[in-house]
Amino acid sequence: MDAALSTLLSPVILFFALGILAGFARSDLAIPESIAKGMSLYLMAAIGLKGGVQVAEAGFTAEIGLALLAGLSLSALLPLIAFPLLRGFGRLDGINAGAVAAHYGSVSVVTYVTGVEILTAMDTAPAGFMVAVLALMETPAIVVGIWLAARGTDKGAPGTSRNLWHEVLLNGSVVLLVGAFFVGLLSGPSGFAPVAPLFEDIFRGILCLFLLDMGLIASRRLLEAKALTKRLVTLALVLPVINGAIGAAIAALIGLEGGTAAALAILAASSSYIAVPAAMRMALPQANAGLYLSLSLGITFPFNITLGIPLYSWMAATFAGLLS
Amino acid sequence: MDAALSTLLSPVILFFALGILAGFARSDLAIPESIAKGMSLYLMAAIGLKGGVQVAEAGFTAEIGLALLAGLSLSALLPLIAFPLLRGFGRLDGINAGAVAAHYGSVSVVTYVTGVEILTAMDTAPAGFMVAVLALMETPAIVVGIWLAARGTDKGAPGTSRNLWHEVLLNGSVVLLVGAFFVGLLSGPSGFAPVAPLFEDIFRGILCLFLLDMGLIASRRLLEAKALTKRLVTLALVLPVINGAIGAAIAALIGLEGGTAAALAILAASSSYIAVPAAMRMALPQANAGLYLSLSLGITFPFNITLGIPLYSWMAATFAGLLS
Amino acid sequence: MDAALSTLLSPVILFFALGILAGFARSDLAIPESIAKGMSLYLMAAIGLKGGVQVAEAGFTAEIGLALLAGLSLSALLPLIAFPLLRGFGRLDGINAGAVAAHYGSVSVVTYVTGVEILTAMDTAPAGFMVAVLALMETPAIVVGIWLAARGTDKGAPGTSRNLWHEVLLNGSVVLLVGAFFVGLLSGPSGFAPVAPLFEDIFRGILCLFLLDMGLIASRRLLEAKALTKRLVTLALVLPVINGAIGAAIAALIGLEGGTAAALAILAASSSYIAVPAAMRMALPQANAGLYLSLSLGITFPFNITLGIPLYSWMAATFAGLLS
Amino acid sequence: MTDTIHRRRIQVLADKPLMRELIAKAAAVGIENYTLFQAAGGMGESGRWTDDQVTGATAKQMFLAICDKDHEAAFTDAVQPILDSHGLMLLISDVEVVRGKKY
Amino acid sequence: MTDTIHRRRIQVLADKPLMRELIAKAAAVGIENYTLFQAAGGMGESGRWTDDQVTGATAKQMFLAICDKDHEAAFTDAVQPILDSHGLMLLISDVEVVRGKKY
Amino acid sequence: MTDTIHRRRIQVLADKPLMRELIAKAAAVGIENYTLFQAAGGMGESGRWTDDQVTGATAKQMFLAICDKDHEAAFTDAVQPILDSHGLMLLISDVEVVRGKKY
Ligand SMILES: Nc1ncnc2c1ncn2[C@@H]1O[C@H](COP(=O)(O)O)[C@@H](O)[C@H]1O
Ligand SMILES: Nc1ncnc2c1ncn2[C@@H]1O[C@H](COP(=O)(O)O)[C@@H](O)[C@H]1O
Ligand SMILES: Nc1ncnc2c1ncn2[C@@H]1O[C@H](COP(=O)(O)O)[C@@H](O)[C@H]1O
Ligand code: NA
Ligand code: NA
Ligand code: NA
Repeated sequence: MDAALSTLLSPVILFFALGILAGFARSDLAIPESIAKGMSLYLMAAIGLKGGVQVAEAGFTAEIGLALLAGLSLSALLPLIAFPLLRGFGRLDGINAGAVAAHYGSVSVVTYVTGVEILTAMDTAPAGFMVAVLALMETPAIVVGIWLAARGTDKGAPGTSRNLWHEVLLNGSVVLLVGAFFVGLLSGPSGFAPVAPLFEDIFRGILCLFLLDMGLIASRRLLEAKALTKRLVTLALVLPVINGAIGAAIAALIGLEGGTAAALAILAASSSYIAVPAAMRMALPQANAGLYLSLSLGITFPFNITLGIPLYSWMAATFAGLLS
Repeated sequence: MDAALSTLLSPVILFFALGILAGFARSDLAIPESIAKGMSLYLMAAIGLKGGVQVAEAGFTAEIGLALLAGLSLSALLPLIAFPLLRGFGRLDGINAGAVAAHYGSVSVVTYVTGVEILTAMDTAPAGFMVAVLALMETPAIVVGIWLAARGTDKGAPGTSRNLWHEVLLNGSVVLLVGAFFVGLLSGPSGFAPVAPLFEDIFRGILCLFLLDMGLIASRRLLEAKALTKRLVTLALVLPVINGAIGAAIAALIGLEGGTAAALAILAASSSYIAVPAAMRMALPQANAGLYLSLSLGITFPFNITLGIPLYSWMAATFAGLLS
Repeated sequence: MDAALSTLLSPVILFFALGILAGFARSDLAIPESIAKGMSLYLMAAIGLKGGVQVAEAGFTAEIGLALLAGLSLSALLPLIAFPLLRGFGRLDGINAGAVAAHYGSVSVVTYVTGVEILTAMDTAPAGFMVAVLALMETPAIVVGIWLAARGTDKGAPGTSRNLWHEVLLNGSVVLLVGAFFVGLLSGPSGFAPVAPLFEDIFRGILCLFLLDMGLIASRRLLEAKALTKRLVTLALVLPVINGAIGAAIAALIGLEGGTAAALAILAASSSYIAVPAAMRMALPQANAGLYLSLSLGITFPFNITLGIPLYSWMAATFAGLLS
Repeated sequence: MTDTIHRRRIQVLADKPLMRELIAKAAAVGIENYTLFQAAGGMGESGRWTDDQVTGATAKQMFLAICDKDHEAAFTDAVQPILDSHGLMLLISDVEVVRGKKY
Repeated sequence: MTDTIHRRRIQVLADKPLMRELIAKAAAVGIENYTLFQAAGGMGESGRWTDDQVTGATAKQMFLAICDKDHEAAFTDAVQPILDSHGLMLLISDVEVVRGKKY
Repeated sequence: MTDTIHRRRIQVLADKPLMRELIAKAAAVGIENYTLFQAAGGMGESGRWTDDQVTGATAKQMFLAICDKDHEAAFTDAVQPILDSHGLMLLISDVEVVRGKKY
């Protein structure tokens, strides 16, 4: 597989590997937090915008509705699979299992973006509307995760104040993704052209630098992780594969094609590192933040970026083949 | 008016609207302060540089001298109109009226930049020397505003220490604008070419992200404004129109053409959000910072960005027509 | 010399001059620290990456080995020349002389980058492998400087803990330079193409803004310098010339050509402002940080950027001529 | 000489996402005014942390409020039950201010 | 055991543009040395605020100076008249240091 | 009413590159937990400084640790010899906490 090798040797992946290595070697290399946050916002604005422009070009289809519905269902249902595994096999208490489950139901913007890069390099770019699916998948898992955690405690739903719902629904990353999507939808290709040098041309370069930082963050998380057991590490590798397979199967069932199907599988397999951790800290303060960040960012994220994306793409292609 | 609609649907304006909406919805979307400051500096360096390059190409003319003189006079005189309105109709005391008047005499870099974008899209790009006019208009209004505030208090001129004058004249934004203008003037088009990818190509994209942040800031200012009365809100909408009309009239009188005349009207109508607030905090600490920021940033700025710029451009064209 | 004038009037140098002027005029112009740090990291990633790509294209040669050896030796030996001059003529104590000597043995990334810009503009771009030489020259001088300082004190090697060596060898700037170099080497020209808009196209523009900041920092350092004597200022101007001459001589001896020889001279002449100050603060806390930063950043750096680079390039060309 | 009045300095170190709840708890016992400071990193029983703006989950801030003894007691009672579950650090000390009416 | 000496800890929260004036006022009564800390946000009688680098008008910093009782009294007298007009918060407390000559 | 326990608040202002050594010195006398705050600028006998991320040499941080009197005494003894050579500022004061076992 020549394409796979050239993917692994692309600067995007190599910069991620550099970050991982530097972190494990305990180098003091660090990107200022505000710069990292700025890059994270830039990536969301750019993919939202480009997704909207693509939908403006391609028009609305029934496929979009199906994909949105599939995304919504996946985000709400995947935590229901993760939760019993985390409680039973993973031996977590209800609150921690709920918090972790929410991460695996929700999605990772950068995993998606890296997936799109790789799929595009293989000439199977996913449809633009998948950005809307991404945005839609961010929050349902949060709601389900909190509900799962609450079931286990006597005190009833913890922290389910109005503030919290507001926070979850109007989370900055969701607002930016959806907002930029509508900006792209309204301004269309001719409106996008003058801003393309920022949002299109330098996009891959920024992704390199952001993945460098994510590599540093992921490896440092692992070095400082205290609560990780072998069972939990296993789950952090198995859960994304299960979720990716389910995503690929549903994509095949609703008839998504090529890169678009792969994108749904990647979204299902990805686990959140932006919207969910902050929401869990707020809603379930008793949960161990070091635990869910280590699992989601320290283990699942690197796995997905390197091995996961090709695997889920292959699954999506295979399942589609089985059905046709 | 097709051009007007396409302007309102350009990403620049749509991102601003997104910021306004997200702010009013109390989303936690926020761009790190240091990134916002960095974008603000970038925009000033870029327009200074491009203005200088354009003057290097077009050469010096009598028109430049006239425009500079007009800008200087507008900045010094507009506060004298705003002050009695703020005291009488607006019922502010002398110190607050002086502080607010200074904002309306001075100028807003981003209003100007957005105006240039819109004028350029309509094929009436203003002359490059207007950047020098912009830089010149930043400070006279500060001096006049402080003088107006001092007249009203027994204690004599408050805070008119040497430090303050130094601070006002060597204000970072003025130094950067003027400095970048001279860099452009000295290096000319051939010197500019290698740096054009940063200062020209991605300029519009950065403006989008900066306006997203300005929308967030403006709406949050309004939500937290305490001291706003109906009378003051009215003035924050009427003063820019008066100032814009005066700017358009003077532009017609001294014979500025097309986009250049519109740019002078836009500068006159715009109100400061960088140089003046910090200077007022220092020179008139007793003045209510929440008040002048809410009026200038919360009301006048959004009005100018959306409705004001087309209005002042129309005024400039009409007045020019009357005189010819 | 038309080329020299056009160099001095290039935006890169003019923005540096603007920073110097604004700093001396005590303007409050300031670039947020995190943005400056971000630009510094960007510059290192970009030159590392491009250097690696160039070596991937040109292949390994014996010249590379010789250049690496020359760089290593220069970094280790130049402090041995600087130290006695700083102690004798400069009248510094052993600890301060060792700390300053380390700066002059090590290298400045931005001096190198500015040199490459100027050499490239004169059609004598240095070979890509010089980035590896740059990276290699960062640390040996640190080790030698600490050893020199330790010889002078009774207490034996101060702070030579394992932590320190780790810190010095895995210093963020070295890791980023070397890492990005390998990313470029592995991904090659075809991998570089998609990220070129970020790492190549806007590079010169970012360099302008970074040099604006360096100008501000350098002039403010000088204004606040307390410990500078005439003798030390003299050394800060003479040491880079001595080091540059030695670098140029060695380049000629090992047969480096044109821009590549000039680059070795520039590296030898340049003095560190990133890796070394932080390492010295850690290893020799008793040394006066204000002193070495004022000399390296306040005097030598501006001298090198403006007059030094042309001088060292001329030396390299002359010495090469003598030998052929 | 200017007279100073004795007051209490309350400081609470908390994760940024929990700050809103803390501010609400303070307001509920009558402490409306406060100031926040960013912390840069630290180490506790739950491990080492550094500022982290990307996930936003482990960044910490220090809440500072100046108030009288009664408000302090009410506040301490109100946050005491969540100190452990929320991973807070509560510090109380004496402080003098000038304008007693304000604090 | 190392001996410690009693000194006074002066803290003033002020808008960044006013810091220069405050530093000058401190120097005028002999307090030359100080340290500044960035505040991240807060709430007072004049409303809620957050750090704001673009306008630069409402960002606040905390000024910290360690000094003896006499300097403290002189400083308090010097800033007392502008506390209200400038929106400052002045806090004074006890602190122990090691090298008394330095502070 | 919630009972509070008296503890000591140790604060040390130090250059960022020296923080690792300071943290190690604290851990060596049994003070494992701490919090760091970024300082923004200041003035001392060695001159004026502002935060500086590019060279990283002159940025300062404030180290904060809450501990009992014995640990405080051990820490003071441990850092006292390097206060001058490393340009540190050491501040000690009283503080009350709620969960005495933790601090
Ligand atoms: N004794 C202490 N002194 C200073 N800071 C502390 C101390 N104990 C805990 N902290 C801070 O409080 C945070 C939470 O503490 P913990 O709940 O013990 O993990 C830590 O990460 C530290 O930043
Ligand atoms: N009681 C308090 N405790 C802590 N900070 C306060 C208090 N009162 C005022 N502040 C701070 O001082 C600033 C100015 O206060 P004010 O002049 O009342 O608006 C506020 O925005 C807060 O950041
Ligand atoms: N009396 C003081 N009050 C507050 N901060 C101080 C004081 N003395 C020194 N500092 C801080 O400690 C740093 C180092 O002090 P020095 O070693 O005297 O240069 C200074 O730059 C200040 O930030
Ligand atoms: Na998922
Ligand atoms: Na105006
Ligand atoms: Na050197």
